Amino acid sequence: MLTYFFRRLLLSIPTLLFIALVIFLLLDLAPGDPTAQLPLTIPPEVREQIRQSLGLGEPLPIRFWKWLVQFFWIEPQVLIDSIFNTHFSAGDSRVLSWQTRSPVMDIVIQRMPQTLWVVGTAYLVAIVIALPIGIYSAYRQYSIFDNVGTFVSMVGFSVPPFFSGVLVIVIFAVNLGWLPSIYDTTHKVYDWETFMVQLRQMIMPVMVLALQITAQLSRFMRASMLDNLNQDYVRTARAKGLNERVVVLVHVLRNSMIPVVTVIALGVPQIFGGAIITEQVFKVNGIGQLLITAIQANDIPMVQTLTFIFAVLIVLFNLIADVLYGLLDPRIRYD
Amino acid sequence: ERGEDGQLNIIYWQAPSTLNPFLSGGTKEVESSSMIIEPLIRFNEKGEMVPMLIDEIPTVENGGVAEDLKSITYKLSEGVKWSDGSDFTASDAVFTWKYCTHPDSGCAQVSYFDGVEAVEAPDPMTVVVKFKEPKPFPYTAFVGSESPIIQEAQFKDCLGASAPECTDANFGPIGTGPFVVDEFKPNDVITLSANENYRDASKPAFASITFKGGGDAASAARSVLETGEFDYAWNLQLAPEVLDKMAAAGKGEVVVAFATSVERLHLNQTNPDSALGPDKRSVFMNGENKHPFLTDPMVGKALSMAIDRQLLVDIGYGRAGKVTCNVLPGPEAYASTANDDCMTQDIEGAKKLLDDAGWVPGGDGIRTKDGMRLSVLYQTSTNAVRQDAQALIKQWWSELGVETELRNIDASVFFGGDPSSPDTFQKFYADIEMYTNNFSGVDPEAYMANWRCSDIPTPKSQWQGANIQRFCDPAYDELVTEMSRTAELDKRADLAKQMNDMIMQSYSIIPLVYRGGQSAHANSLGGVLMNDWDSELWNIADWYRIK
Amino acid sequence: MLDHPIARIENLRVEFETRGGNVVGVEDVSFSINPGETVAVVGESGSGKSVSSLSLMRLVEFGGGKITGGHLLFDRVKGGELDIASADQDLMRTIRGNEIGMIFQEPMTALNPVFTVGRQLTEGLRVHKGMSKDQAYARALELLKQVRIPEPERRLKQFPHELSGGMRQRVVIAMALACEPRLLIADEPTTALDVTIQAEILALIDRLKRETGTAVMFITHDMAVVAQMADRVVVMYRGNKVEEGTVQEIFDSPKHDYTKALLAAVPKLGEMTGKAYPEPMRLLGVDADEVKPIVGSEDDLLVVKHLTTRFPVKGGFFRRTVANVHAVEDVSFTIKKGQTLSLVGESGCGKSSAGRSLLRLVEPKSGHIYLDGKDIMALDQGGLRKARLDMQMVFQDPFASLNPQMQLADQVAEPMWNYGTKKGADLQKAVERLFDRVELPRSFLRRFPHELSGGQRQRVAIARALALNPKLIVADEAVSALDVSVQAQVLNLMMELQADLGLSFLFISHDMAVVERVSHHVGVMYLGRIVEMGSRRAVFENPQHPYTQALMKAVPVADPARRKGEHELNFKPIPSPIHPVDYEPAMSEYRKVADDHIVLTTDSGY
Amino acid sequence: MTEPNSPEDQTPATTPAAAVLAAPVPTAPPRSQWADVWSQFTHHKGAMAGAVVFILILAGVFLGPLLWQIDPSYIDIRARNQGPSLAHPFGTDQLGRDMMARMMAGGQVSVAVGVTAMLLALFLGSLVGVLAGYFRRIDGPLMRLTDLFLALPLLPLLLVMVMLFRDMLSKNFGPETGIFILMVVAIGITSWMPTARIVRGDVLALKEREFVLAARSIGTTPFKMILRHILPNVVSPIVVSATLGIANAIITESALSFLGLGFPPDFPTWGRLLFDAVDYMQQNPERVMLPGIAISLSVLSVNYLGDGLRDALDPRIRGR
Ligand SMILES: Nc1ncnc2c1ncn2[C@@H]1O[C@H](COP(=O)(O)OP(=O)(O)OP(=O)(O)O)[C@@H](O)[C@H]1O
Ligand SMILES: Nc1ncnc2c1ncn2[C@@H]1O[C@H](COP(=O)(O)OP(=O)(O)OP(=O)(O)O)[C@@H](O)[C@H]1O
Ligand SMILES: [Mg+2]
Ligand SMILES: [Mg+2]
Repeated sequence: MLTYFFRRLLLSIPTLLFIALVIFLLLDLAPGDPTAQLPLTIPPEVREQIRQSLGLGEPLPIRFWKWLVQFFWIEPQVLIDSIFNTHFSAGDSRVLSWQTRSPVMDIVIQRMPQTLWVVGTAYLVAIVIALPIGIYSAYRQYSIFDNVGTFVSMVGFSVPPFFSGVLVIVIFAVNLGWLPSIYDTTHKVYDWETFMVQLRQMIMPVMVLALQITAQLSRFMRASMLDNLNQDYVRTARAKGLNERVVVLVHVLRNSMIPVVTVIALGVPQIFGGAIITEQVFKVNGIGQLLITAIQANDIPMVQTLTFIFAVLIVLFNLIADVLYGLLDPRIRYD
Repeated sequence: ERGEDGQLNIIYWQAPSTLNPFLSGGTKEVESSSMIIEPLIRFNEKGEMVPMLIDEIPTVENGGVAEDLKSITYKLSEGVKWSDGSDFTASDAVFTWKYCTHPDSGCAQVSYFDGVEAVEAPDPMTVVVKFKEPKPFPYTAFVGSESPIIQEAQFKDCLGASAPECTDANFGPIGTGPFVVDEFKPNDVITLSANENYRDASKPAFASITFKGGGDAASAARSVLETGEFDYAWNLQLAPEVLDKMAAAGKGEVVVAFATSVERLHLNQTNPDSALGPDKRSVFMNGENKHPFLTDPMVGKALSMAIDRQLLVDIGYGRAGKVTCNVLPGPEAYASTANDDCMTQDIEGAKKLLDDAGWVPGGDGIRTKDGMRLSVLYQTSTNAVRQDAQALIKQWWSELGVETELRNIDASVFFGGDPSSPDTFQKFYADIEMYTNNFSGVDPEAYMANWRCSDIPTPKSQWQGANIQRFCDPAYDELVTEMSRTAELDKRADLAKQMNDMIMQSYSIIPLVYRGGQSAHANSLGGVLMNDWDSELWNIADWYRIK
Repeated sequence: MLDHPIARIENLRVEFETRGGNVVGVEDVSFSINPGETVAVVGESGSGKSVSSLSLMRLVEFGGGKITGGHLLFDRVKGGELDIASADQDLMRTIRGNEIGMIFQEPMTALNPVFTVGRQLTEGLRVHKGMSKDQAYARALELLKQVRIPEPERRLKQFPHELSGGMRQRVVIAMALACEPRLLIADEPTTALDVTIQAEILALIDRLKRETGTAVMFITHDMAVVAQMADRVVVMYRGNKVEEGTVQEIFDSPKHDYTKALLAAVPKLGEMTGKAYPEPMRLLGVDADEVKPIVGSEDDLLVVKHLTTRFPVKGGFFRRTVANVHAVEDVSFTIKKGQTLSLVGESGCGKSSAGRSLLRLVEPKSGHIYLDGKDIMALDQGGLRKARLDMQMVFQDPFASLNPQMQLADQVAEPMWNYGTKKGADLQKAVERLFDRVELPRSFLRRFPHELSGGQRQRVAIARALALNPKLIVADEAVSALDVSVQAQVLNLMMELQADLGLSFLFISHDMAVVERVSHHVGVMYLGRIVEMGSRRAVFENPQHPYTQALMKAVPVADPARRKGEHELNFKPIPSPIHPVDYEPAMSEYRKVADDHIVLTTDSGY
Repeated sequence: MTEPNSPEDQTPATTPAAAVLAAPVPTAPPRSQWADVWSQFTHHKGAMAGAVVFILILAGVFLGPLLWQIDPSYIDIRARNQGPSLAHPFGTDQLGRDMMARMMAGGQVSVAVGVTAMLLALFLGSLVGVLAGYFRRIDGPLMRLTDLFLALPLLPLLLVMVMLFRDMLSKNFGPETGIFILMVVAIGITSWMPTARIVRGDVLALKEREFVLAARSIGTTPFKMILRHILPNVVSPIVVSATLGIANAIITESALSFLGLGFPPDFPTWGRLLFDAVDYMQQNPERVMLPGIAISLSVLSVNYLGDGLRDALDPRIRGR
């Protein structure tokens, strides 16, 4: 198992390097210009100077190499420095955002909490809701519950967040005035009251996001349960005289969870990736919003770093999902 | 009393990415930093100069500006302190000049130091700006919120290439303004609190500010006008009826201010035919390679007459727009009235004009002359209001017998200066393009100089140059030179009007809408003086809560 | 023996609701089971055996079935008789696994893959007997010992996939016996197992029955197993009971036509004793006046020398080959024109690999294959494709070996398309004639495989193999998945084709009785090697190698008079065929017993 | 033994076996698996409802303009921002364009993008899936390619494609078709990966089935093998991906429009109409609701369709 893990880890390095290169080339090919957002009153010579100061004058391979060094060599040092108070990275230049001229990683770290709060909570809420729905729908296939559950999850699937998000804002924030329409990222929770404030501002984005995730997960859970409910071992368990609850919730569920857990693991990068549209709609300035503003501003180092981090997470969680699969299913052995 | 009004909430739906306006020249960065760092002179809501860190505005009359127009001397006010408590001195201004003009810094505001030979501090309270050439309008360096002064002590290690590395300073500049930064989250939120060392002990009235970014104009407007979560929302480019409806909730009011922005059409004076190849397409070649019909002022005039500008305003801009027939609409003294007959739409007149000029409708209703069809490619950046305007104008022109193909290009490409992209506005691979331009400050000299022959973008100049429509008239160039030598304001105004009219009558530019800034504030917020000449937050020190 | 039956099934009727209307799974079945008695329920696939047994457990409902008529009277320990057909599920739960135990057909899937054996064994005990965890584990250990699993302590901690099929089936049996049920239902408990393991399991059930006095309802379609196990026999046919009686009665004087036909179709080991050549079976109702032996010719068609096939096992950090599966190891044989060579042996001994190696469907590592003098091993891909014109295969699973999405005519025509041997109307005719040849109605031409029964599908597969007019057909377990009666028909068809067309067969099977019926020559394989080979008569009547002898002993005989006891069984677990890369096995050396009878003298691993 | 005759020259030698043992001969006319699938499908209420709704939407969008002949781009400036009325059943937009006509025009684009992008994604996914599953040698590289695409950000990719190809496309196909092709290609090539993975998995499993081995032994070439044996047997996951793909593409297109990266504002699609209407949510709620509901309803109906197909195509479920 460990060998398998490390072998996959090692194999993913060239993949990731290649991904980094492709993203880099893509972004470089992309039209647009970091100075496009500046007012037209700034004259072209100045724009050219700004471009030079951003390092755009250098040839492509050098820029890529620089980025690689900064990302893989300097940033980890900065991390170590900040943890152990050492000074490895002193004087080295880090990956700087073109928009803010500050280290990209600092901003990413700054954005993490709200994204994790909102998207992470939505994910947890979705899991908590979706699994029981999926289990019961499968157990009572084609019952009213199943049909209603299917319908609701299909609707959740079908309503794009930019529609449902705006809709709930108009209903709950504007017309009813119950909930804030704008998420306050500076809010800090230290007592019950502030917690309630946090809760109130999280309700809508979490609701909108969770609806979508719930829809997907419960479909998955249901399908997986259905697969297993027809297996022979279920009949064996029943023949032993086990309680129906034990049969379903122990024997069937344990097997059905294997693929579902991996699906959940595969979804985790999304949490870190943020939810571009939902964040936009509710002004939760998290990672998703960071990416979209960076794209709009042609902030290539930011986009490059963010997309690459997503790529790393995706590759990593793919691996984790595989390992989880192996851990959960004793039949699978990686060696 | 300072701080007595508590908390102020401002929403800028495009969030500032830094608080150092020299590193990012965007409006949002300039405006947010204007609460913290200040120039010597600001413009008020009427476009008049207001002394900030000086007591009196230097002029030739009071001796502040040298007779030869080659230097200007500012006397700093007594007792101005940085927010860290240290004294504000002339050497800070000198340092600011060095900081921004350092060749490696990529300073976005370096054009404010154009023609500046040196900035000197003969004593701690005196700043002298020396020009290489006589400068009839010397109020550029340290004037307006785009040219503020930063603290030498804080930025002294941040010169040149190391400027971006001073993140702490860029995100929390020490200033002389009414507020200081507590926390800055780029592209997200800024929290500020009242500057303890602000020169006016009774200001600001607010103890703290949350300056939120993100979302879109509609939700920003909603948060002020409907839900009342915020006190002030910036740049509400929304359809007028949407904004009216929100304002009807009665929680706040919409304010507008005008300066120099004009939404206009540029009519390509060179031939953009794609068959020509990169060396000739849209390239000005001294009168060769002319556009087949747009160089004919009659065609341009007809196109202009067919447009109902008021409707464009009503649909796309509402209060934030006015009909204009000038490319130079303000300050008032500079605005010409010679072209005002464009204000009303006259399709019949336009048809007649074209008939007279020999453009006759063909079988498909499109006018032709000498086998040439009046068919144009009309491009602009991608933006809902612009596409609406495009659709309307297309319909009017089709009534005229002009065939119009519409195209819109992503703003970051259209306004981005990538010389390899075929879609930039400078390359102008189209017949007509539409966008807004303006100039900062109140002096139009540099702006009017844009339409010199030498400013035409060409492949040789990497397509740089502001004479987008490729207008070229030696007589115009002479006027430009004359203005650069004229100091008297009335004369300057006359020259500017002349130049404006020349361009208008060439119909190489068709102005459409005089655009203003549009913001909203809560009814409980007092002291807001909407200003488009400077930062909207220029007088935030005077804002207060209405009780 | 008490004469009060433990369970009585009266006029049971079970229906399934399906889209196409109600399907009757069991129409009308009545029989009873007495304490300490083994009642065998026999019948073809789909005759309702499983449905009857599941009804007794009231498990049919979970499969969508419904008991729509009749009674299932069960004599409880306390509380007298209970009609299971109308009991509620809560009550049933106290009976299932406690008073009635059940063993299922598929040991591979009957156990939950994610729980340890120990956990699954103790579950029932804790529910029904209220034992603590430790007590239950102690009892589980005892049970495993009772079913004679080696190293029972270790097994408790293992997962099902870590056990072999035979061991798994033992676990299932232990599970069924855990609460000492009064009735044990065994639904085809040995069908999926090798003969040797089957023999052990059968002996085990028999012993347990004798030791505990449990009544057993034994479901099977294998008459030989019935003969070994049953006291009484119930014969089912399409949802009905057609006959009931003691074993002797059924085997000696079957009354119902179906029973007679069934018995006639069962090949019995030893039937061919004394005959030199194979001959078709005498099937009931088929008016075959004379069965002609199939002689074949003495010319060599296929000569195989020192064939070795290995599969690499990848592992380690760089996924290099760390070991090899020695699937076929130094195998040599010859097949004569118009004759059949059979390969027999237990699962995993390399029979299929050998068959596939001949066509180079798996690439042999070394050796020589000459087909009609042509060196197959020396051919390139193009040549190989041509050579396959002369060699075809028929596979074990008729459900898997036909493309479910293609019409039968197309599947039979496909080889002719591929080689362009026939075109247009000719092709059409050829396909029709092939259908006639394998006795399929022409109305089947446009049908799809799922509309056919297993036997019919196997005929299609044979027709496809015949399409190219090959000289050799490799029949890999071609009849193993079929019901006895169907199996007999297909076997006869194959023999008939051989007689008519002079085909040669490489017949791969693990069923000794079938092999005895069809072969001219027999090779017994063990661990990749042929341990004994010779004419069928020589090998069957005079087995020399200890493995062959053990194999012969394990085969149940469809004759209640010749039951075997547990003491006769003595099998060693099969060693692993996986060896490190540098392992070089010794060459096989044979001793000549008779003219065409050789026995391996070097180490076979047995 | 005499020289063997050709097998098909022989007539059956014996009469069929005993009547009792004869396997039941199917009497119903031959049915392909697809006939079964169809009949199962028609029994799935949700799927049928989905199909009906989707067909209605298609009809409304593609045939509706024949009945409702207002030009979607005709500006009637006096009739701005009107609510539903007889003249404009869905109201008008801020320029007085008829919303009903725009909904139809927008629907045509959205559905067309959905279907074509799905077809492209399906083609790519199936191609990569089948090749990776069938040819072991290219499995690794192709799966890495799939990972690569999974990890690629859609938005920058889209921008690049716009720049690189728009001029060429609009020259060859006209500006509207050009951007259409671009969107379709962009959505298509960023959404084929799940299909590829599923198909690959199924192909790997299929390869182990005996009929593939059988086909090999009767000389079927790899190309024919894929065409005749592999593809028809992976059709069911492909069909299911197809329905999900349509839904996914419609949503992606509207999301891109919502982020301002999709079709330009003068080109009505449902996503675009929705995006433009969000600002008018309170004044003219129908302007938001209509495209929103149209998107949701199409996606919903297609999803139900897919659900029904999945059930119909799954032989284990089909029996019931
Ligand atoms: N879940 C079900 N749904 C519909 N029909 C069923 C179901 N289970 C069994 N049947 C039908 O009931 C009949 C009896 O099936 P059963 O499983 O009892 O046969 P069997 O004798 O056990 O066969 P085998 O030897 O193959 O196990 C068959 O015709 C079968 O089609
Ligand atoms: N493709 C393969 N890769 C690796 N090992 C294989 C492969 N095919 C077969 N083997 C191994 O080779 C050995 C012989 O297998 P083979 O299928 O030939 O046995 P068999 O006698 O046909 O068994 P059965 O009666 O179960 O069909 C077994 O140990 C098997 O696990
Ligand atoms: Mg059965
Ligand atoms: Mg085999």
